[in-house]
Amino acid sequence: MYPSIIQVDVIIPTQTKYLDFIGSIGERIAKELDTYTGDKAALAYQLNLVLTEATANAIKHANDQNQQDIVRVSICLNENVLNIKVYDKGQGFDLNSVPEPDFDNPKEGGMGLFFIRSTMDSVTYTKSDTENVLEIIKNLN
Amino acid sequence: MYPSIIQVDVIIPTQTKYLDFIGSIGERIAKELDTYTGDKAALAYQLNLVLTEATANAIKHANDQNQQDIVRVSICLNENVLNIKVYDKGQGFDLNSVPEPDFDNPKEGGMGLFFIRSTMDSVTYTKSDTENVLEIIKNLN
Amino acid sequence: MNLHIEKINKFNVLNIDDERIDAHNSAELKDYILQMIERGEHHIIVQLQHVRFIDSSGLGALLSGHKNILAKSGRFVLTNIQQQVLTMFEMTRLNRVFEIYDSVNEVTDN
Amino acid sequence: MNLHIEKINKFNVLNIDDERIDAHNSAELKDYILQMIERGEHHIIVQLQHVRFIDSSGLGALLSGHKNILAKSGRFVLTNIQQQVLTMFEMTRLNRVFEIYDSVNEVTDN
Ligand SMILES: Nc1ncnc2c1ncn2[C@@H]1O[C@H](COP(=O)(O)OP(=O)(O)O)[C@@H](O)[C@H]1O
Ligand SMILES: Nc1ncnc2c1ncn2[C@@H]1O[C@H](COP(=O)(O)OP(=O)(O)O)[C@@H](O)[C@H]1O
Repeated sequence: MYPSIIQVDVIIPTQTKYLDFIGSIGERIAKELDTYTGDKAALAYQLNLVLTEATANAIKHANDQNQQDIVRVSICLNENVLNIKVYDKGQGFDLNSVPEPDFDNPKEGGMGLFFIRSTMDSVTYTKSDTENVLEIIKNLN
Repeated sequence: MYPSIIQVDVIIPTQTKYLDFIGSIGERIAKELDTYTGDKAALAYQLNLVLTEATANAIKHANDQNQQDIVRVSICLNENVLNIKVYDKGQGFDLNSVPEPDFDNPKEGGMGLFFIRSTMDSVTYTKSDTENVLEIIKNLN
Repeated sequence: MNLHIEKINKFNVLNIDDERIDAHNSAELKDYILQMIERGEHHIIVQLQHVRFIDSSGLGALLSGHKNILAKSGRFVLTNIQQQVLTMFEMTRLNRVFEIYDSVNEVTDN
Repeated sequence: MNLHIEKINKFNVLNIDDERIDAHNSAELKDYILQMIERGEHHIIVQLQHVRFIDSSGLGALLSGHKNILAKSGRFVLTNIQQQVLTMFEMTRLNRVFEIYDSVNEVTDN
């Protein structure tokens, strides 16, 4: 019996030049979803986007003074569910208090979490003493 | 201070259809080596090849009866050294007793480890009760 | 960031040669556009044919250019947007904010 | 595996349409070639233009075809090999074993 699972854990330095690398892994995973019936090119873009946005936030807002400056990302594909976790060791924030962008009065920032929320099925942020984690879930059927 | 390190750990089912995925991650990592002065396209191919060959062997020779049928691969890029580990839970084998291919009398099999050895700088295989590991090192300068 | 400029009639066409605009190069793009505007170039076309991917910071860089040129009563136009990239504008309704055309000719010929 | 056959003069040209030949599809390629030979097709050109990547099992599949056709006194020719793929033949010295040409025409025109 073959478990239908791919797990990819990535650690990169907190440098924006690695966003392309992280995003491209998401894009590549979309190719493995032979049973996905939706628009695969759109899904590939979304996974690239979500990993890019979440990792960029971890790099920007969560520089850790005491530890190594790294970002850890974990991607787990289970038959029908894709689970993405992006860890940071920063101050953390309250996800629920981040507002939607004001579409009538567009601003240059504040669109990242909006894209994550609108393309994925569930987004949570959990703070802890050691590490915070943004967890993103996409259902694939 | 930024540590120059990328770490990628991948778990896939023991199915050859995932060889492309594993190989493509190796190929993608080659793109991140901005300081590599050698032939980058050749290196990208070699990393794809080495991951493909080693993972194919883990799939072919190392089906584990008791555990989940998965292959674990770990890729670590440090400033000048690329370290690849491919784990299996099979019977294991003696790497040193695997002969070079007979070039005057070519055979259909037995070329995989030859490619790994001739494109990389160091190859070792370590057996243990719990897990065997093929460790491959490539120096990047 | 890889880009090159062409001058067509009164327009300065900024061709983006990178496939990707993200938090790594969007600040540079934003600054580049602001410098064009400061030089007095108030009719800018950003040609996005090669751009396969844009993130929120890339949209932000373009929005910055748009706002600054509007303040000078100029024109800031986007052309040749790939389908997946266009979706990014649609989700944020920025497709209603920007002037968007299929090709550079459509803008410069009129 | 994605492939298609053309008949040019006495040659059966096997065009590989996949970019990759590895342990996932090499057994299928090997069987396909053996079936051609069993059908009496003893002049085979394998056109590798689209193949970006081949592993040891892919070389093995081609070697199997080569050996089986030699036994029938036919010809087994490889064409349009990309540079990185050719390196694989060179490392194993299989470039001396196979008949290799730049293009299909070079074989069929003679
Ligand atoms: N990992 C994080 N750590 C701390 N704060 C964060 C993190 N991710 C997001 N935020 C907060 O949420 C806000 C909205 O994020 P986002 O929608 O990505 O837009 P932007 O990053 O452009 O401000 C940020 O401005 C920041 O205050
Ligand atoms: N992970 C492994 N577990 C057990 N045996 C292995 C493993 N990898 C390689 N071998 C042994 O080494 C031999 C040579 O491997 P290789 O050079 O890759 O060629 P091939 O797989 O075509 O035989 C194999 O035939 C097998 O006996």
